[in-house]
Amino acid sequence: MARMKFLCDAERCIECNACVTACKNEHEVPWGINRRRVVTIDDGIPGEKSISVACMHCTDAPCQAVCPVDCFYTTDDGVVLHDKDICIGCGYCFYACPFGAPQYPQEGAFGARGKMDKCTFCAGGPEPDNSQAELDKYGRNRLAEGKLPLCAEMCSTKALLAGDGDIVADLFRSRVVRRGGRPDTWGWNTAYKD
Amino acid sequence: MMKKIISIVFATFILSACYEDTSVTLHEPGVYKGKRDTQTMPAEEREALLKQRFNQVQTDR
Amino acid sequence: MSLLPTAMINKADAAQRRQHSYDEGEITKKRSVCTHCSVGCGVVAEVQNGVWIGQEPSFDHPFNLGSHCAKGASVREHGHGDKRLKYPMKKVAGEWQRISWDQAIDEIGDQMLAIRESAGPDSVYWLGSAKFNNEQAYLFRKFAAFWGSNNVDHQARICHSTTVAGVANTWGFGAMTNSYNDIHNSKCIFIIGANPAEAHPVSLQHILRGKERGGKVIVVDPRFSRTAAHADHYIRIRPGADIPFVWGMIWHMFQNGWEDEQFINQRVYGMDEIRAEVAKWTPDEVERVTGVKEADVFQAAKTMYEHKPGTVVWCMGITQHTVGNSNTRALCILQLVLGNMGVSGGGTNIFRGHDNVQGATDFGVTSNSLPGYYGLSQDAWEHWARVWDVDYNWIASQFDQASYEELNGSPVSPMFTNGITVSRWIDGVLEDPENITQKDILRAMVLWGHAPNSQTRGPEMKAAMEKLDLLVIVDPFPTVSAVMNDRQDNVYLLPAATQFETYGSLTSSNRSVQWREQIMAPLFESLPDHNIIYRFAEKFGFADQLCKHIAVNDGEPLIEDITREYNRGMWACGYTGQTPERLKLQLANLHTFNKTTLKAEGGPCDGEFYGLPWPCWGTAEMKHPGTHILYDTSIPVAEGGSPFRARFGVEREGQNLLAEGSWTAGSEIEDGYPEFTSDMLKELGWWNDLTAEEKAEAEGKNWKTDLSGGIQRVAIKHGCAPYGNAKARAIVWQFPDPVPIHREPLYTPRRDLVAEYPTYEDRRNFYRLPTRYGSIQAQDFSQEFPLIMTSGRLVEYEGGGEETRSNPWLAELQQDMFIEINPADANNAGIRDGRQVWVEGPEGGAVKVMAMVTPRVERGVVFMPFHFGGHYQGEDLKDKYPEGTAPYVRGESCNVVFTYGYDSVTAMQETKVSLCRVRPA
Amino acid sequence: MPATSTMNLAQRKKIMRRSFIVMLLAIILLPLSGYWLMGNQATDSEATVTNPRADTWRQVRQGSPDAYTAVQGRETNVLIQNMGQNWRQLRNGPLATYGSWLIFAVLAALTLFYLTRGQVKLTHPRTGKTVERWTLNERRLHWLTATLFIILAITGLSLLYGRYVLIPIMGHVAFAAYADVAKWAHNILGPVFSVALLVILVKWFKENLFSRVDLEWFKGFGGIIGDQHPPAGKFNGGEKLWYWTLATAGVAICATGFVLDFPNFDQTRFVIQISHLIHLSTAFLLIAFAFGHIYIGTIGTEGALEGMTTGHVDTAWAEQHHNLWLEELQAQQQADNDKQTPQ
Repeated sequence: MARMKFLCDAERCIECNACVTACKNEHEVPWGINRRRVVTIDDGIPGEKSISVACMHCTDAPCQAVCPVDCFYTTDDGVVLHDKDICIGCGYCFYACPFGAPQYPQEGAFGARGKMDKCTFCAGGPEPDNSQAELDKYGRNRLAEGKLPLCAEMCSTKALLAGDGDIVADLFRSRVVRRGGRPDTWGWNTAYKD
Repeated sequence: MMKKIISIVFATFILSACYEDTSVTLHEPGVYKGKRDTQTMPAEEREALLKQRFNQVQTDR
Repeated sequence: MSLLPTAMINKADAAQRRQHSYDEGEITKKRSVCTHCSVGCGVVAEVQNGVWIGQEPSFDHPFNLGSHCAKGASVREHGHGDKRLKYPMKKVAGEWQRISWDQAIDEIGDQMLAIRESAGPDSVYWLGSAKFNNEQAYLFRKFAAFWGSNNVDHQARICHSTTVAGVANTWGFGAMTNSYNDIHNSKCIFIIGANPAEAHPVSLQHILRGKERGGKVIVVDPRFSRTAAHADHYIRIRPGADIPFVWGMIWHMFQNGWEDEQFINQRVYGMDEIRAEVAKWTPDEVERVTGVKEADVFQAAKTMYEHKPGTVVWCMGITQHTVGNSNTRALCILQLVLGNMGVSGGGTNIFRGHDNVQGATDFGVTSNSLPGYYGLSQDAWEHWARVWDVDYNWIASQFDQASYEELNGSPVSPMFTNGITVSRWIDGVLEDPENITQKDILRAMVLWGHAPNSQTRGPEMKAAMEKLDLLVIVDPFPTVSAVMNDRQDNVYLLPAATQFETYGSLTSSNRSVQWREQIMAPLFESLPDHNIIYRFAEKFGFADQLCKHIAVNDGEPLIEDITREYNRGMWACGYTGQTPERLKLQLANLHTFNKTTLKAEGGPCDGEFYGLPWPCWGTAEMKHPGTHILYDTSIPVAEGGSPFRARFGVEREGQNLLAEGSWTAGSEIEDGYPEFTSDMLKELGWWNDLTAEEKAEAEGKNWKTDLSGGIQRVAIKHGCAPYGNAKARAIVWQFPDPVPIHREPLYTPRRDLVAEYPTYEDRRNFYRLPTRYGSIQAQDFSQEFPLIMTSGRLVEYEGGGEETRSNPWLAELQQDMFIEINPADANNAGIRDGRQVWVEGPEGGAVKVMAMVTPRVERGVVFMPFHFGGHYQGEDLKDKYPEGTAPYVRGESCNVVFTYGYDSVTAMQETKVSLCRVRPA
Repeated sequence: MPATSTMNLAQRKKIMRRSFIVMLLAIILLPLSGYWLMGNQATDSEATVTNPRADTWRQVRQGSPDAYTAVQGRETNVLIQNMGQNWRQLRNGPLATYGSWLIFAVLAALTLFYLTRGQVKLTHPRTGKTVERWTLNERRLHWLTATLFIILAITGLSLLYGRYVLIPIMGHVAFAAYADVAKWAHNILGPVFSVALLVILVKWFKENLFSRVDLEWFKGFGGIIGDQHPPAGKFNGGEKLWYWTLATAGVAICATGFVLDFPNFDQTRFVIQISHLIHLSTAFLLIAFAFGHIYIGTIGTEGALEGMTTGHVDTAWAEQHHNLWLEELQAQQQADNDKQTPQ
């Protein structure tokens, strides 16, 4: 069974933020919510590296573990999704997530956050695939159309890869061999157990 | 008497703010009880399709 | 306020969104090209019921393989257009009023005709745009010619005019010689004064591909940019010291015998003069002037020598200087020394800025040329009059009949003199009329697709805008032009459509011509630019002349007819083979092109290069494949080969200017030869290869003016390049500095170098205006303004930024105008990261911006992005925008602080070196 | 023993302050121990890695404060936040487990105590004469706080144990209703509780300063064990202990509650996570104490509840449990009477 994974090749990422806006474009994500972001470490000095990060769809997902109402589920493809009808906006998944993926439309007094929103690996939510309800709540379901997440598909330097973990790893390994170095499967130790 | 009535009305009013949705999901620990994510095509078929897509779009030229 | 959590998207919102809807209407796919930079990335739009509802990656596209940067990935926002200018507007007593198109054209036209009557046609400035497609650019230049003025220009003036001048004068054509894709084959990628990771992100896909195939990346920049982060070798340089650095590299090459002796002997003229100049740039002197250590310079030189072929990439960091033209020539010479020209993986890859700035330049939206670089000579006018099929005398009669300049001792009409440049239009308004070499100052200004905040001297521009009689802004957005001035009346805003709302061809940086399909109908009341041009032509009474051979449907000139018309005239740079049919066929067969060589393998376009990169010689029937790599002599001209152009005569001072012992594969003339004329064909005995019709047309003509294309066809048939086979020129004798020499910037902190490396003398008449150099440099500003100020791009925004700052998906990412300042300078000035500061320049401009304390810049250098606008000297101008059109993000324009300074050949503005001081606000 | 008895008030206060600080530090630092352990492990395993980029990734794991991102918002430049996993493990692990043990242990202890000791009866028959112990406003304040406390405890616990404990206890429907409502009730009533608690702490501050009398009261185990009735003022030693628990743990729970309840002040996730752990720890402490308080105030002591319901207590009860207070009251009355007699 395919196990969907993200991989950001730090040697190639140039912090162009295409992934960020592609996501906004595809899902009409409102201002203030960023399902994906690019982080640059050692900014402005030799050794600078940029990484695009979003929900990594972890194997033992911390969000899933701490959710008091069990609104998360994992699809056959290993994509971690959630049900906005069940979510109570408590914020616990945001505290637990190593990658800072969960987003909230507001951050108000009395813990008013609204329903959590996060990267869906372009796989929508529990509503019927490609239904209007799914589109409105979670954005487009590209996986159901046989397409991969748009952030990776539009990545300017093909740094961000998304797809079956095995073929992603294969492609990445071949790049590493060509460069002559060790692979840096960024975040995989944190996110994936298999 | 009036005070009691007012306070009950007031309390009801305040508590009504805690009310969110009429449809109630029954939770069980560790069990997802939301809507079933019915997928339009079988996982195997999608897997093949997505692999093909990956090879088409994400390879290094 | 409700305490209840609401679902992220409620139903009412969803209804307003122009998003995918699964149950209504068929979804069609349209192919377009991103409008943000020159890479030319393919865009696939999903359209449903006329609404742009989805954007898919264009995987088949040879340039981007579906990739985009932040800007490209967000172009669908154009389909929302929330902040667009929605209908024509007019400012009356300080208030914006909605008016109709008819009223707008009538009122503007009447005023212009009145100005024309009193002050002459040169008092109206037609400022065009690199955002036009080729057809619109061509029509715009033709329109300006019919109006009777050379006061027409566009952004190329302020981005790569020095490149065009410098490079074209070195070897023939002023354009990128290879392609982005060809960088895959580079073994060394030398990037100087460019930050493609942010300005051309998709190009990094090609650069990193080259790097992963073993290429070394060297980045030379004052700033540790995102590009520098991916370099094997990063060299920090003092802004404005590029020539010494390049000479320093070449010094090591000559010292170690690393030059390509054979290449220089066969194909380069004037290298001895270069040797003499380079000899002065010893490692010590280079370090003194540039601040770069000998080891770094040596390493860069050695890497380039050891890793051939290598390519040189440059952008605004090289061009936007008073010595911009010399900078570009120095880099050309670097490649000539190494023999890196005309080979795959080599060349000068000059990344241009706008999606169609190459095309708009080619089509002569410039004050010094007609379409196709024909210049402004009488021959050029006569050539185009023939192509247009209009009476040359009628065109001449449209111009001011008086003379204000002399050429070779005799007076010349303004028809033949360079117009005022866009970089200097403000001086055309503010300068004393006595000093301007035209009838009067500028009285009406048309800013057609131009961001004023991309130009220096903000306060003076504001004054100029206020002094004008009439200000017309034609743009999809109101732009900063609408708000930066305090005019109360007589400002018109005309809503233009974007390129996604029309169709036509465009030319990407690598000279590839691509065809765009129309994605959607123009939004609101906006009109495509060519419709607006036609409306003005109607008003001025020459619409029939303008579109004599162009069909007009409902006021819209037919794009394909315009393409066919320029195909008939653009012989000089080979725009004659790119017919709409060929371009559309390529568009339908993107997948057949090789992603590195750009050559179609099989399919209906077999053998053609993608986009038929100009020169695509002869008529379309000749099926020339286009020229992927310029000056590549290893393949026949008929397959895209070419030698250096014979443009400057055959000999000078007894030295042969033609190539010696070098020719393109299959050439029947196995040596250098001059450009082809009818006489030359006769001499060679090839005249009878022409058909009877061709003979009739070609008689007395040359390869540039023969409208039949016969001369080109026959030359190519015999394996020869129509433009001759010459040497590249290392010295350009008609330029102020024939050999590129270092000159300190006007505003330099290195007063110790001014005496040795002074700038030019002031000039009385340069593009119709007096121009100052030495008088500015004579003053010492460095005590009061100790920091070197430079500027550049951000990945999220483009140009003046109006459309990108109005795009919420992009605007959210860069919400504050900022200044990068080194921690040491910040600490000295008491500046904290994220706080507001005042940046003040020596000419009195000041901006209030956020400090970004970062090691990206070194001590003594500050950097600002130039995309912001909508604030002016600390004041938010939000209320001055027409209602609902203020961009999401507004900020100070760095060009309010940037100062005087213009290139000595093209009047390119100097934005890469000035001085400033920074203090906490 | 004499040393203790001669200890003055200032010294006691000092000791109390110190122990309070130690307690608070322990509460803050103990949860971090796991983090420290894990941090060490991480460093150990990375030491063997020869990846040239290892430094970069180590920096990522340790948090890179200078990292840049164009995405605006709190902590958007953090690539991996390490504390989340620790927070999850501490919350779902030790805190949830030991917390429940504590609650059950206290309940069991009280039951056992009731069964062996039984109710503390009045040693003297009721006199029928009553004195006012709590004014109407004091009672209102008490019951308001008590009600809020109970609601907050139940809603809070439901958020923690919803998945494990409360479903069997309360049934599916009731819990499901909580899941939707509990968070809001908890978040809105929390601040109200904080205000009520603050009023209580200010109002009864003076009466709750410890004195030498309390030492004896504690020595006599407050009369709960054995038949002696140690002396006590209006507040006996036990009540004062409850007061000071509220003044420390209670304040801590409110303070951390505010941190959690108002995430809109740019507090970092680390602060929120720590606050949450303190909130949980102190909640268990307070709940355990509250069980004791409720037991003593209701079935544990004959006649105690009427003070909080009617406001008046029998003088026999007062004599037995708060003799010094009664004496004071009587002296006061006497003084009032004396003032009136001359006229």
